[in-house]
Amino acid sequence: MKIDRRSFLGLGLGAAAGIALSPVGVKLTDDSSIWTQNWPWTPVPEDGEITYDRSVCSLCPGACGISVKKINGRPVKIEGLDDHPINNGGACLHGIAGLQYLYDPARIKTPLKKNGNKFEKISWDEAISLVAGKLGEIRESGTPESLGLITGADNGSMAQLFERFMDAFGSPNTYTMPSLESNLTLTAAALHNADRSLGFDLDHSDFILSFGAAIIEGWGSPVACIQANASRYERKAKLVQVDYRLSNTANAADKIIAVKPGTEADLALGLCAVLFAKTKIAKDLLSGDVNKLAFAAMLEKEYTSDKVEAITGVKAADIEALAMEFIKAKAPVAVPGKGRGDVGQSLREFAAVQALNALAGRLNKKGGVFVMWPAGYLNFPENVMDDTAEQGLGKVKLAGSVTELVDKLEKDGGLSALFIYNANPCYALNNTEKVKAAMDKVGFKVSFSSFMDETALKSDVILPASIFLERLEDVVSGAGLAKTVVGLCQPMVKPVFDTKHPGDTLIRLAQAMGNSIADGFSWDSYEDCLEEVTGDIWDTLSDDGYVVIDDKPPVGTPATDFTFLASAPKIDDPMGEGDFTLVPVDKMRLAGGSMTSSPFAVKTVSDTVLLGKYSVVEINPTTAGVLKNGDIAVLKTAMGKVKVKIGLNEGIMPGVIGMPRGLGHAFNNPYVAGKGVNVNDLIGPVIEPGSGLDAAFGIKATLSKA
Amino acid sequence: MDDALIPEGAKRCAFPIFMIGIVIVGAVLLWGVYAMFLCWFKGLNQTNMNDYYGFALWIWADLAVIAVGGGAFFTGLLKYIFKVDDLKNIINFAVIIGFICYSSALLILAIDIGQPLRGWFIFWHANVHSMLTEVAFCLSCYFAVLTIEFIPNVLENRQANKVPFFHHLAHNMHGVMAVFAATGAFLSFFHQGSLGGVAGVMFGRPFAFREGLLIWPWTFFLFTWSAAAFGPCFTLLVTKITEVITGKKLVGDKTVYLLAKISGWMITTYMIAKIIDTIYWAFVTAPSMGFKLSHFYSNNGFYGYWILITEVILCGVVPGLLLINKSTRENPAIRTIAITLGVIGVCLNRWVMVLQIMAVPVMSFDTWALYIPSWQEVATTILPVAYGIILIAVAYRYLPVFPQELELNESAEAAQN
Amino acid sequence: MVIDLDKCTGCGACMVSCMSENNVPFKEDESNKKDSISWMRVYKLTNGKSFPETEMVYLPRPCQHCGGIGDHGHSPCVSVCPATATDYGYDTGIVSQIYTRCFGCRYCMGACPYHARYFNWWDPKWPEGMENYLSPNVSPRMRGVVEKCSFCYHRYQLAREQAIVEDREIEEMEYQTACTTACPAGAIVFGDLNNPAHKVHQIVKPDPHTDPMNHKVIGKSRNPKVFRLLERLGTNPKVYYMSDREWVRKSGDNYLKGEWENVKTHHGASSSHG
Amino acid sequence: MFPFCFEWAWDIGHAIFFGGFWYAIAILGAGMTYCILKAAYDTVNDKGDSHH
Repeated sequence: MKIDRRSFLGLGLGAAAGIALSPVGVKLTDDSSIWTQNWPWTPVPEDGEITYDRSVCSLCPGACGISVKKINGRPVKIEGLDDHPINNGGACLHGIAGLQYLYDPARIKTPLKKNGNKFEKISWDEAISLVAGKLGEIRESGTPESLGLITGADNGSMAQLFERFMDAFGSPNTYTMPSLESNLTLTAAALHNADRSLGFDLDHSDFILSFGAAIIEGWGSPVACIQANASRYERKAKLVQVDYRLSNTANAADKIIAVKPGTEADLALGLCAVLFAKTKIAKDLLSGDVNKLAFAAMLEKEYTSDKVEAITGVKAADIEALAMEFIKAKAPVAVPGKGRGDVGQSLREFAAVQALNALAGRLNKKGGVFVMWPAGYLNFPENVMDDTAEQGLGKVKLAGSVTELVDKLEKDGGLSALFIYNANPCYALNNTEKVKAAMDKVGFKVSFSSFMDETALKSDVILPASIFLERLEDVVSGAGLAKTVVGLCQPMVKPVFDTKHPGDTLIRLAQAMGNSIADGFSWDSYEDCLEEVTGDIWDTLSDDGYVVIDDKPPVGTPATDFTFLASAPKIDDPMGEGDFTLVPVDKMRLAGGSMTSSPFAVKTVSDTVLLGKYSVVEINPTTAGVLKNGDIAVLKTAMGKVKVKIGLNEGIMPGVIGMPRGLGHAFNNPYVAGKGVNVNDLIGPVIEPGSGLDAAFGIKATLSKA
Repeated sequence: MDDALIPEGAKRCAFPIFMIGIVIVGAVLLWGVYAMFLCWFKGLNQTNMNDYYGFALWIWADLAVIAVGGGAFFTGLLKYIFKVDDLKNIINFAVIIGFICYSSALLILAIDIGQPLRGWFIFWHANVHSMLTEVAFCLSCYFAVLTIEFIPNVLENRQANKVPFFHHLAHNMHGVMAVFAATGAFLSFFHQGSLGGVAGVMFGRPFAFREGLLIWPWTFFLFTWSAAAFGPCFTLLVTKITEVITGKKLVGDKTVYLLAKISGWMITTYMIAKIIDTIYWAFVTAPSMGFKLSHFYSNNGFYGYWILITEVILCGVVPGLLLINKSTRENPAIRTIAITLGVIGVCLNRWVMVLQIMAVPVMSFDTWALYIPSWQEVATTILPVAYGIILIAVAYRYLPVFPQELELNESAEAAQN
Repeated sequence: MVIDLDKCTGCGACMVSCMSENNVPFKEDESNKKDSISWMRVYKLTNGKSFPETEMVYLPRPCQHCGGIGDHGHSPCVSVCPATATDYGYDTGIVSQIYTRCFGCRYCMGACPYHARYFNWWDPKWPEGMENYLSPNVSPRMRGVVEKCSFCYHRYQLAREQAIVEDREIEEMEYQTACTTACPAGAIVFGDLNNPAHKVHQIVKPDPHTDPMNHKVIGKSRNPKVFRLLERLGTNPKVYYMSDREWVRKSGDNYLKGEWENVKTHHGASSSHG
Repeated sequence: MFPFCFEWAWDIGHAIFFGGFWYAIAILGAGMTYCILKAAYDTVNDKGDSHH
């Protein structure tokens, strides 16, 4: 049959109509939409039984109790632990984001060995024997003191275990990174007693005079401090903030005392002078022995209100008024430590503020400052030391502080090997270039880091540590808390990667070294060690998750020795040239010091702090000159020059540039690193004689349109 | 070469020349298509839209083409319902333009939504309280109407018409066209209005919000009105452009004058309503929410009073009056200026009712948000234009779009011979 | 929900708690806040004075869960969603969002004056292994849909199931949002505004009557320190804010010259018949 | 869209909205059906171009 056009068309139309009417189209449309609702690349979290486990966060010195929500044993959420003596259910953003650290792109997945400028994977056995070998050589050469240790904190069993290793090895060269805790210990040692620390009873004070302390932005135990501040409203407690910019704390304060950067100590001494002149209690305290009289004389001579006004810019009248308000308050307390109170602090300032507390009779008083005994819950068995160790320990320490150590190393070396535990000096110390140069002078660097951070990148061998969520550890409070609580950090998951508990690593290392050192480390595991050394509190610790060692004011009033203050050298103007003073600004949402922020934390950072790849600097419009909001400008200091974005901010003192701290990381984590600049690169350390602290509160800088 | 397809007696340029034109425009079209696929496969991160600008260039283009496409329904309404017979000379073209505008609008919507494959949820899971739902329904239905109105014209192609079935189909459809036109008018009234409603009902956005009648904010009526008023302007404008390009007179002056006059009156009346609405909004509605008029036109780098004045006076009142007045209306140059201003005016109005709404800060501590479209957005927005040009070119070449073409050009040809 | 702006320290704990509770994704660069998904966004307001008179306040902004004009449940967003992908729960007053229903027209975002709604411009991506911390209680979203704060609705569901099993009402503390529990300053108080036994109700004292000065507004607080954002628009949010500072309360809404003085004196005017 | 979609409610809103919608669809459908059938009829008992 011949198909003519007509029937052909008919067929065509028929077919078309047929398909149109068939359910094919409908089915396809429906399926496609269902597909978009179940895209294979959109994860579908596995459901299961919900459980909550208790632990302690050791990201910062806060020592908060945390509750970890798990689904079928898989951690999915961290929250504050209710009724915990430190944070009572509260939590900070870094702790809550803790789970992100488990899977952080920068985590070190296996032991590594530097080969040329590349890292190569090695097994744990290789790693341990490699390190043991090197250390062995050092001991044979009879210079055990040339092994150094830089660690984050010096409390808790891990710190002591490292100490113990250094002792057994025979080196006095242990250094801790600057922290609020170490600064407070130093202050206590200078004014009262060695081996004490200071705790500030903010919860019960009715007049908190803060010398730039970022009480609600990460100072001390952050959550506890924020809660103390929040309770002020019910307690009708006053907060007066001495500051040069409107920090969140200054904003929360009832009153701001605008002071020139770096003159906080002088203001404190000025207040002391007023108290001495006007109050009996202060007069009585400053009578008697020589050092007190010397101090009193200094106050009368150099710290009259007018002189202090000239230095600090605070009106003489205001100074006197403030002093009287302070002394008249029921439970006043003065709090030292600009920002987080870790880097760029001077002992003079801490001591001056503590002197104010002493003159006001606030030592060991409720709502005042406690001169606290060490936690002392750890009882290690007698260490075993051979002659080499004895000799080594006999040698003098290379330097008084980690900053001095960097100086020393950079100039003429002195260490043949270095352990770095829970510290990131190549980022957290001022003038990081110098720190890196110093590191290069050390032959053999062993890092116990969990993340491939700036310092880990510099090391020769990495023995990766499991993070707090993967390990067991005692976490003892400190950081200016007026109570001593020991918490137990418990493993919430099996190590995600081939990492070990640094305690176990250290024990294995010691045993690999053999003879006397091995004898001092005869535990099978860190767990055994911890159980043994915590002794009688172990059971409570493991049952309740924490033990409150002390939360009452210590009895008696400790003596105060003003010798240091009477002769304390003044760190004058910041170093360098320029019409601005650059000061670092600590932000709650950006982790400081050796700790790195999580992706979530960085995400919360405002665009007035970080914009694209630029740090935004705070500057008062009146001194901005031609610079407009959002301009890109070149910021230059004696240490270097960087490009920044301008953030006009009414809330900062004219002539001061505030730059956020915690940015400008340089390692492989696209969510956290490569953003903004590290303010520590721009500030040169200024070592304070007598304390060895890096007292650089800032640096002179110039700002010009890019 | 393609003579067999060209309408009897009509003069058309040589096929190669025609193809060159098509290829050039086709290149632009492909560029747009490329951008379109980028958006579909990589997602809307290809655009510069953000959480402040959920509605941006595309939605403006959408509203604009629908507004200017309004010429189709209004001309249809006049021709088939009010029996204004002279309009038969332009109705086909009006329908084609409408068809282009509405198909473009639908395409743009398909690109604009984040989950195109779920787009049909708007019908399936319809929320009858949403103006957008009403838009979607009426829009698609009316597009069906336009297709129906377009089919006969297509079937009148010399070859197609040889097929008896098609011949009869075309014939019969002409017969009942009034019914379709009526339905079309009904649907258009609603979706044009709903597009206005989209903005008017946003009571969280004082710049957009308007009081109204029952569930319909004043913008509902203003949009329908303006579409009816400015749509014909666009029809006339495109006709003019086509005439210039083809170098032929295609629509008789009588028809043009008539449509221009109607448009003129519509525009003028619309502008009166618009001005009343603006004044009421500026001095009653907005202040009741705590906003001064100046809030909407200051403290930012772009939106000033100029935009309001341009829209209302320069591109509203002025063309309206020019088209009402006989002498200006019948002066080709002035008329062209007037219809051009009119088209600009309505597009500007849609721009304001989409983008300025997004730009104005509402929370006292919020800031103005300005945005610049990405090339992908621009390309996908130009895409319909290219597509339109091609469709018009093809339609003009192969279909008897302009009934008067032959008679109007006989004289010219006679002169040549 | 009521947020005490004087207690808020802007620490960001609420933001992160929300993100990790609700599987909110993150990108390499989140510094452009106009495309950075943050259900709980904390705004920073200042009084514009110069140091040391400058004052600022942090204003946490979750979804306001508007009841719409007259509190009839026609929230700005719900009433415009063409696909019923966002809905108003008349039992809870919570505005829900159905991700698998939303097809991404973004009309709701345009309608929301609080910018509480966020669009997934990108497909969410987690660094290798990080999917392991995602919670099954909230399904991760796909590219091309709108998401927003749900007042942790899944927590409500869990609490409700428990309550039903034990045949009782939900306790106040049983259902708390992730931001509330996280806030170290205790600045956020969450509960049932209509339940006189709940702390929110006691703080807010919502006026059950229509505001005589604005027929759109209902549930205005009778506590002179408490206000809502853009209350005059008649969105009737379920998030209230509290501050002792007048300039802070004033910045919660827009006022013409002289209006504020009038408003602040009339605040809670209708308390008489409350 | 259909009474069996769960959003459907037998309320005034749906009545008006979908009433109008289905009404329009009906007209268009009927109109086209008529034209096609009529055309088919005319084609069969060919009274082709009589009126041209």
